[in-house]
Formats: sequence, C-alpha cells, structure tokens
Amino acid sequence: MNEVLMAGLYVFVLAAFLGYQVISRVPPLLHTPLMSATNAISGISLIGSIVTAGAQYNRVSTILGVIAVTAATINVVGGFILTDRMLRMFKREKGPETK
Amino acid sequence: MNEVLMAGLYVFVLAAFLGYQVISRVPPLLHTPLMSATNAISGISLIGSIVTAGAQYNRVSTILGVIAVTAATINVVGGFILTDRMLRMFKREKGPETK
Amino acid sequence: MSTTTLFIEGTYFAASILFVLGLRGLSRPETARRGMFLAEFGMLLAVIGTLLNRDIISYEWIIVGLLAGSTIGVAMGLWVPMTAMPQRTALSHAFGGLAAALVGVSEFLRHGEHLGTFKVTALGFEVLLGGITFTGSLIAFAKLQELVKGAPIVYRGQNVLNLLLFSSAAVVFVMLVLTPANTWLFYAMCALALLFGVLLVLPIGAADMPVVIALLNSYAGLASAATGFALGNNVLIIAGTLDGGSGFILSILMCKAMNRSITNVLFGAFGSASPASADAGAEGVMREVSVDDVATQLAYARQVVFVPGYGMATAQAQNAVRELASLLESRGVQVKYAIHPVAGRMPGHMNVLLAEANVPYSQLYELEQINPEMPTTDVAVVIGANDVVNPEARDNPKSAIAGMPIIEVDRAKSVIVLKRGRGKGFSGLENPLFFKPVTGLLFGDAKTSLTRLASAVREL
Amino acid sequence: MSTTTLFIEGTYFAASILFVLGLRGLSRPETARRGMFLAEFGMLLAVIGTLLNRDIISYEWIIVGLLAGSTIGVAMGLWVPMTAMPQRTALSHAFGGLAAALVGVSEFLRHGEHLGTFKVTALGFEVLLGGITFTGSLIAFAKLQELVKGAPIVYRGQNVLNLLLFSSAAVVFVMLVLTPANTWLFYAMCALALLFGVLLVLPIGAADMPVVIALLNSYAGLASAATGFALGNNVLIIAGTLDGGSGFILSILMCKAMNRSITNVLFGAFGSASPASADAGAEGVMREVSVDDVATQLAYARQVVFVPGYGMATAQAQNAVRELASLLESRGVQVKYAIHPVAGRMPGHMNVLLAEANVPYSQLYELEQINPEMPTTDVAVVIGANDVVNPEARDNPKSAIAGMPIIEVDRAKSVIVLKRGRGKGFSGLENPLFFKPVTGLLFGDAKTSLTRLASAVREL
Ligand SMILES: NC(=O)c1ccc[n+]([C@@H]2O[C@H](COP(=O)([O-])OP(=O)(O)OC[C@H]3O[C@@H](n4cnc5c(N)ncnc54)[C@H](OP(=O)(O)O)[C@@H]3O)[C@@H](O)[C@H]2O)c1
Ligand SMILES: NC(=O)c1ccc[n+]([C@@H]2O[C@H](COP(=O)([O-])OP(=O)(O)OC[C@H]3O[C@@H](n4cnc5c(N)ncnc54)[C@H](OP(=O)(O)O)[C@@H]3O)[C@@H](O)[C@H]2O)c1
Repeated sequence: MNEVLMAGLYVFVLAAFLGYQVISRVPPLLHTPLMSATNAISGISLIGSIVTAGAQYNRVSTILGVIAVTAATINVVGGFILTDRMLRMFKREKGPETK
Repeated sequence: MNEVLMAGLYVFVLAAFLGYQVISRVPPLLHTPLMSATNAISGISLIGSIVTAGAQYNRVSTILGVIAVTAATINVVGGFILTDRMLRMFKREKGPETK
Repeated sequence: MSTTTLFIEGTYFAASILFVLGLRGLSRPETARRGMFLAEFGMLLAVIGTLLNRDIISYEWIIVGLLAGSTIGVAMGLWVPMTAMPQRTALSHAFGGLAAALVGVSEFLRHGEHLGTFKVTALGFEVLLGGITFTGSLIAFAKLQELVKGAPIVYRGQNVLNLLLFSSAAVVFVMLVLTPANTWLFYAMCALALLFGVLLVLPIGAADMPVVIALLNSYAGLASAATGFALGNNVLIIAGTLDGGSGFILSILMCKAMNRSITNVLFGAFGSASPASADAGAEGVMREVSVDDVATQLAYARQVVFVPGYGMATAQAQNAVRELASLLESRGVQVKYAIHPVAGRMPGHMNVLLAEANVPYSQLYELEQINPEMPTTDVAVVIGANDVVNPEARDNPKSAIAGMPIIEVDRAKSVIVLKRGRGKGFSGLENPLFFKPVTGLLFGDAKTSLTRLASAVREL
Repeated sequence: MSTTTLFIEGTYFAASILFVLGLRGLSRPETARRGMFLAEFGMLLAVIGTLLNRDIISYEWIIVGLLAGSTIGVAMGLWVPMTAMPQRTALSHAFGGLAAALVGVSEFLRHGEHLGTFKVTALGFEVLLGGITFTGSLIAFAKLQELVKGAPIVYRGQNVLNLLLFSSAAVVFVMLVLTPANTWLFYAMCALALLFGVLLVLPIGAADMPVVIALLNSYAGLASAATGFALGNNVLIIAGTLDGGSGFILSILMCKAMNRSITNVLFGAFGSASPASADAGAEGVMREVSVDDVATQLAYARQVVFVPGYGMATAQAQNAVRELASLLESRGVQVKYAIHPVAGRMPGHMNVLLAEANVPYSQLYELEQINPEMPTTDVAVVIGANDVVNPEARDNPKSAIAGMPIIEVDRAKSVIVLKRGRGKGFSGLENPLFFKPVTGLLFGDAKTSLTRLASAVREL
C-alpha cells in the first residue's frame, strides 16, 4: 500500500506542476472554454462510477453507482459538446457574415 | 514488476511533458547555464553509484562503483559551482565597474 | 498481468497523455479544437477500458446510466445559450462533485471498517471535497440563475458558524481515520460537508460566483484525484489534478484582476449593501445624450472602442454590438473591443459572447493592450459595464475596489455609456465616470439602444 | 515501510520537487540562482538519503569517491575559463555517461542471468546510452579542445558503417533481452556502444558540436532515467527525463536557428571542404579601414550594435568589447549587442561571455528584436562572427546555409568587421558581406583591434 501511495504522490506532484504550466499558458480569450473543458475532463470519475454501478456489490451501491454514472456522463458529454460549440465560434479573421 | 513498470512509465511521461514545458521557457540568455545545470542534475546517477560502491557485492563491482561515484560527483559539484559562477555574472542593469 | 489488464492499463495511460495534450491545445485558439478531440478520444478510451473491468458483472445499469447521462448531456450541450454559461458551469460542477462523492460513499459501504488508514483517508477527502462541491455548486447555480437572490446573504456570526462547521468536519475526519470502525463518523462527515457547501456559498455575492465556481472546480478535481488514490488509479489522479490546478489558477487570476484576496472574496460578503461613505464625491449631473447624436459621433469617428460588461450579457446584446460595429467598419471606422478580465460573470465570458456574434478575436484587446490607445480613441462605448470602468479604482485609494486594474475609458476623447438607469455595478459603488463632462449616457436596455443606434447610423 | 525507508523515500520525493523548481527558476535571470540553490539542496537530500541505504556495508570507498570527485569538481568549477565552457560541458557529459554505464555494468555483473526481461531491458538502455555518451562526449571534447582536428573527418562508406554498427548493437540488445543468460552479449553490446559513440561524432565538424553535445546530454539523461527504471527509483527517472528533455529541446532549437535538420547535422559532415560552387558571386574587393577612421565613426554615432561571434570567444575579447562600449556610452552613444542563437560554440555562449565582462543583459538583444533596428543603426561592429551575419543565407536559396535566420548587419548604415584575415566561418562559405560597399574590414585579432579602437576613441 505504501508503494502505491508513493507512486501516487509522484504522479500527483508531477501532474500538479504540469497542470500549472499548461493552464497558465491558456490565454484569457479561452478561459470559458477552459472551464468547460476541465469540467468535461473531470467527468473521468465516470470510470470509478462504472465499476460501482456494474459490480453488484449490493443494491445501495448499485443505485449510487448508477446515479454517479449519470451525473458523470452528463459532464463528459455535455462538457465536450459545449466546449466544441464554443471553440467553433472563435475566428481570428472576419469570416462571411453568418446571421 | 509490471506495476513498478507502469508507475515508472507514468512518472516518465509526466516528467517528459513537464521538462518540455519548463525548459522551453528558459530564455536563450540562460542556455549555457541551463546546460551546465542539467549536467549537474544528471549527476543524480550518483545515488545509484553510491550503493554500488558501498554494498561490496564483489571487488569489480566496488571498483566500478567508486569510479562511478567519482565521475558523478565531479558533475554534481563542478556543475553546480560553474552554474552559480555563471549566474552570478548576469546583471540586468549596469553595476559598478568590476575590473 | 493478463492481456485484458494490460489493455485496460494501456487505455488509462493513453488517456492521461491525451488529456495533457488536450489542455495544451487550449493555449492557442487555432489548436484548441484539435486538442479537445484528443481529450475526447482519451475519455472514450478510458471508458472502453473500464467496461472490460473484471469486477463488472452486469452491464444493464451501466448502460442505463450512460444513456440517461448522454441524453441530458447532449441536451444541455446543444441548447444552453451562451449567456447562461456561468450557471451551466456551476450546475455541472455539482454533478461532478456528486459523482465523486457517491463513488466514495459506495466504496465505503462496501468495505466499511475493513479499510486501511490510507484508503480511509483518501475516501474521506473524496467525500468531503465532493460533498462541498455538490451543494456549494448548487447554491452558486441558484444564485446565478436568480432562483435565490444574488446579493450576499449575511447574518451575524456567519463566519464563526462556518469556521465551527469546518472544524467539526475536520475533527470528525481525523476521528474516522483513527477509528474507521465507527462508520457513523463517515456519514456525519458527509452531512457536515453538504451543509458546509451551502453555508460557504450563501454569503457570497452573485458576481463573485466565478471565483467560487473556479474554486469548486478545483475541489471537484481534487476529489477525483482522491478517488484515484483510493482506487490506485493514475489517470484519475492526473485528470483530477489537472482540473484542480485549472480551477485554482483561474481563481487566482480573477482575484488578481480585482486586486482582492481570496479570503476577501470568500468571507468578505463583498457587494452587500455598504451604501454611502467613500463615494461622497461621486455626485453631479449625468449628461444624457440622444441616439442621433451618438450615431453621428460614431459614424464620423476614426477609432471606436466597445467595452462590454455584464449588462451586454443580460441584454443578450452581442449580435446587436456586432451589427453596429460592421456598419461602422463599412464606413471606414476602426473598431476594437476592450475586454476586462473580470467583465461579466465568468472568466472569458465576453470573449465567448462576442465570438458567438462572429466577432473575430483579432479585434478583442486585453486591458494592457487597449489602455495605451485610449487617448487616441474618439469614442469609447461602454455597454453595460460598470465596475470594470470605474475610475475610482485608480484614483481613490480608499475605494472598496481600489487598485483593481480598469479599462480607462475616461481617457478617451468621448465616452458613451449604455445602461438602463441609475443602477450600480456589482460592487454597489457609485461610478464617478458617469458624472464626468466627457461622458454621455444613453439610457435603455443595451440591445434596444444598440439597434436604434444602428438604424440611426444607417440613415446618416 | 520502516522509518528509514520512509525517510529515504522522502528525500527522493523532495529532491524530485526541488529539481523541477530549480529548473523552473531558470526561466528568469532574477530567479535563476535561487532555483539552483533549491536544486543543490535537493541533490544533497538525495545523497544523504542514499547514504542511509541498508545495502551499504562499508563507507570508505564511497567517501574516497566523493572526496576525489569533489576535489576535481571544485577545481573544474572554479578554474575553467568561460571561453572553455563548450569543452567543459562535453567532458562532463562524458563523466555522466560513464557513471551511468558503470552502474549498469555492475548491476549486470551482480545479478547476471537472473535478471527479468524488464530489468535487462532497462539495464541495456542504460549501458547503451551511457556508453555512446561516454565516448561520443570524449571525442566532442577532443575536437573542441583541438586535440584532434575540428573539421569533419570523413571517409567513404562512413554512414553505411555507422548504420551497420548501430544495427548490430540493436540486434545484440534484442538477443540479450531474449536470452539474458548469454552474458557475453551484454559485453558485446557495451563494446559496440563505445565504438559507435566514437564513430558517430568523428565525422561532425567542431562548430556543430553544440548540437551533438546537447544530444549526448539528452542521452545521458535518458541513461539515468533507464537506471531509474532498473532500480525502481523515481527521482532518477524524473531527473534523467528532465535532462533528456533539456538536451533534446536545445538541439532542436539550434537546428531551427540554422535551418538545418538534425540528420543533416549528424550525418551531413557539414563544414567539410566544399570549396567553390555556389559562392562564385562573392568576389570583389574588401575595403580595409583604419583604426582611427573606425574610432571616429563610432564616437560620433547615435547607435552602435556589436555583433559578437566565435572569434570574440577565441580572442577572449569580451572585456575589450565592454570597455569600448563603456567609452562610447560615456560619449552618449547608444550601445546594443545583437546575439544570434548559434553564434559561438554553444547555445548562450555569447551571453555568458558578455555577462562575464559585466555587460548588463538588458543590452543584449535577440535576432528578432534587433533586426528591425538595423536600418536606424549607424555602425554595426561584427566581432569575429561570420556565418551568422552571412547575407547569402537570406538572399541565395542555393546556399548551403540558405534559410538560416541571420543578423542583418548589411542593412545598417555602416558595417565594420573585425577579423584576423580572409578566414572563413565554420560553414566554409565565402561571405559576400565582406565585399559590400557598406562594409569596412579591420584586420587583426579581435582583442587587439578593440583595445586599439578604445585608445583611439579616448584620444578623440
Ligand atoms: N467575470 C468574472 O469572472 C468575475 C469574477 C469575479 C467578480 N466579478 C465582478 O463582476 C463585476 C463585473 O463588472 P461589469 O462591469 O462587467 O458589470 P457590473 O459592474 O456588474 O455592471 C453591470 C452594469 O450593466 C448595466 N446593465 C444591466 N443590465 C443591463 C441591460 N439589459 N442593458 C444595459 N445595461 C445593463 C447595469 O446598470 P443598470 O442597472 O443601470 O442598467 C450595471 O451598471 C465586477 O465587479 C467584477 O469584480 C467578475
Ligand atoms: N553556437 C552554437 O550553439 C552552434 C551550434 C551549431 C552550429 N554552430 C555554428 O557555428 C557557427 C557560428 O558562427 P559565428 O558567426 O559565431 O562564427 P564563424 O562563422 O565560425 O566565424 C568565426 C569568425 O571569427 C573570425 N575569427 C576567428 N578568430 C578570431 C580572432 N582571434 N579575432 C578576430 N576574428 C577571429 C574568423 O575569421 P578569421 O579566421 O579571418 O579571423 C571567422 O570569420 C555557425 O556556422 C553556426 O551554424 C553554432
């Protein structure tokens, strides 16, 4: 267990540094899409929920799991769709008027 | 062993990304100190060498270990001293003439 | 390691890399969409990998959840209007927190007292952070959607109560780690976390919600990371940490852009009443101007800078702005947009709205870029912005917003302010800009005013 | 996990963080030194932690190694002149490669055939990369120190031989992984790696050594990372990977700054002979100028730009430049330095030399910053630079250096070139700059010329 913890800590710290570097390079222009993107990515808790929902440990566990799957999927699907919808709108130069 | 490998791979990939982000922010001004700094840091193989030199597995191993310790220590000590010597020289504004 | 396990591990590994690449793509608008495709692909891989997990016995409930979630997700993704982005973000953080917390609870249900110290700690963090995120985000959503009143809800002893609540949650957590057999401690902790989430966010004003949302985003991320520690899963740790970092950085950036500390935002009940005192000087006459006057001014200007704020979002005036701008451009006027980092109700809010209205981002200028151009700008048009153009922040060191960088429209040759009436900005402060001789006020809903301006320019 | 192990792990963890912070500090000159202190502290921690390792039975030999290394290290660190930095770097990469390879060899010696596939693979990488780095760096050192001739050493079938050598090393490696019991394969691989290192670097010209050194740096780092995999030690993986990344990025940057591919650098034998052909046009008269003429020009200029190159390093002229610059500044002349990314013999070479001579770095300008200023520069003084100011790169798409970005001194109002004679730059190309009417040549060793210029200016 302690080795798993150590390995996890390394991954955590490196990811934290990396996150800091990567995110601080995102221009203010894209801060709203960034929020919605990280929101979608945080839907990764889906992979924990799926196991909980499918493993049939006991009834309560399954119900909680299904709710969790639903909630996480909303974030993943909704988040990515929305992010893309926003990003599609950003254009450097004037495009043809689309109204 | 496979878990150790997996954990190592995560650490490796994250460190590679992080290294890329961090290093590409170093301005050309400091590229020489950067080379000498990474050189010093790569002396971290010292920690492998120390065990080899002190564990007395067999005579050859010890000899190789001692050479390795020496070589790595040269890098660590020499590298850091040199880096600092260089970095001390960089001044933004004109200092008093030191000649 | 069997082939299946290897495959599963492989998908997680790939997903981790793809998430990092995805976020890296966001560093430039040109690469942003491609980056997101990578992240989506990563997510898909991770889900496929997970579906192969040996522990899964039956798939029906998983499929139910996936289908339900996808349906709602697609609906929300496609139909939420851009102006409702702040609410939407808050709501989905609530979902994120909920999912993390539920996974934690069900893990605890399953293993109960047999968990080791390490796992209990991880699960505890997961549930605590998830719970706070869940209720806190719901309140944030309600405030932004104006289901409850946006102004800070304050009462005596509030901060003390919150502190008490927080400490008891912490104490219960420590006790749980020491004696995991006392399962009731776990549920007590859940309850405290949920309550704390509510009480933490209630006293914060609607316009400060973005900071809160970003912080909750960060908590949600850390909750996922804690799940990762509990399950020994690296992709959860990585994705969670990236989110956590993102939320944290955004909240810091916003605080900097307002020159306020994070404590002030969270516990200062900023924007609550405080009528009077410091803004005694900001009295005088407002000069009202007519649509025709403004239209003439705009049409014959060399450079016009639009400064949008929260009012543009509420009035949904982004298309009207763009139309007026196009008209002016066709007459040879140079048009720019000045975007303050905390204009509106979330970071990048104005950028997204203007992008939606088809404004190219090469015309959007940040604070530092546009301020030097102000003295050579003929007309600065303030569209429903207030605090972000309040010269008090610059001139009056005693002001509540002192030191917040502003867009210095008062340095332009002429300023036109579009607002509905004498309403104040989020800060509740009077804005002396409106009383300056250089400023003319055009009262009315921003969208209506802009449309009228456009017709007037057309007729010139 | 015992307390000792925990402590050891803790030092490694802390060291990893400190290394990252240390390198991050290098992103600004103001934070660079502090960053390095952090890295040094991290190294110290890691060493202390390692000394507590249970496997260590006797400390005497460790202490011998540490003392010997420290003595040599201190000596090298304190007394290597800045102009010898390229050689020094090459030499210490040799040490780094050696250390990694030796650890690998002794691990193999110890466990021999009992190693699992994974460990053999890791050790194999370690020894291969370490071996190549060792001999390759030694050759690089020898070339830069001019112990062997700097020009590319070429012979027929060279690339084929190298390819063969490389493939056999790879084949032996694969065989070893498949049948670790055949220990002779391991030693064969070592021998091949050592040989390959020599033959890889021999055909590369001295001025291309920086790219090679950076690549070898990268290999040395990866060798450490492989050690980390073999020993299951994360700090080795992290530190090694950071180094590997650094070397890789630097070599890419250099190649970009020369508009050459990495393959061309490694296998193109660039700078070997190639007399004639494309540079037919570069004939004409060189206009020689006198010290007094130049001194007058400089003294009465509004802006002077110094463009240092490899010649400044060999002549050790950095202090002389600075002195002349100070004189000019005291007369009100605006002095700037233009630094090409591959001027000299290592990245950042010129910056360090000028910093040594006490030039503030606010006066150092990069290519993109200074080129737009060239037309308003009165005198550009080229101090022992050649290729980096060769207009052929810009004007002649057939030139061997076509497309390499240059410092466009030929756009200045007047150009003075300080060089010893009609020597060519590293590329071996003729430089038409020297024949342009705008250019005057001041022959002689750079240091002498600069000192004479300074006295002449003083006497004005
Ligand atoms: N964006 C973020 O991320 C963020 C984060 C934290 C805090 N904040 C805070 O949010 C505030 C944002 O400043 P801001 O200048 O954008 O907005 P603001 O200061 O809240 O002012 C909005 C203005 O718009 C006018 N308005 C409202 N509806 C309108 C309509 N339909 N048509 C025309 N005008 C309308 C209001 O005046 P009338 O009522 O008279 O019309 C008001 O003066 C700042 O205080 C900032 O610190 C933002
Ligand atoms: N820096 C890097 O990291 C790096 C990496 C890869 C490749 N390179 C290559 O290295 C070259 C660097 O270009 P460079 O312009 O700096 O140098 P260069 O092109 O090698 O030219 C050096 C010049 O200095 C003159 N010189 C030599 N000793 C002198 C002395 N004592 N006093 C005065 N002049 C002296 C030489 O002419 P005389 O013999 O007539 O005096 C020669 O023209 C480029 O080709 C570049 O591609 C550099």
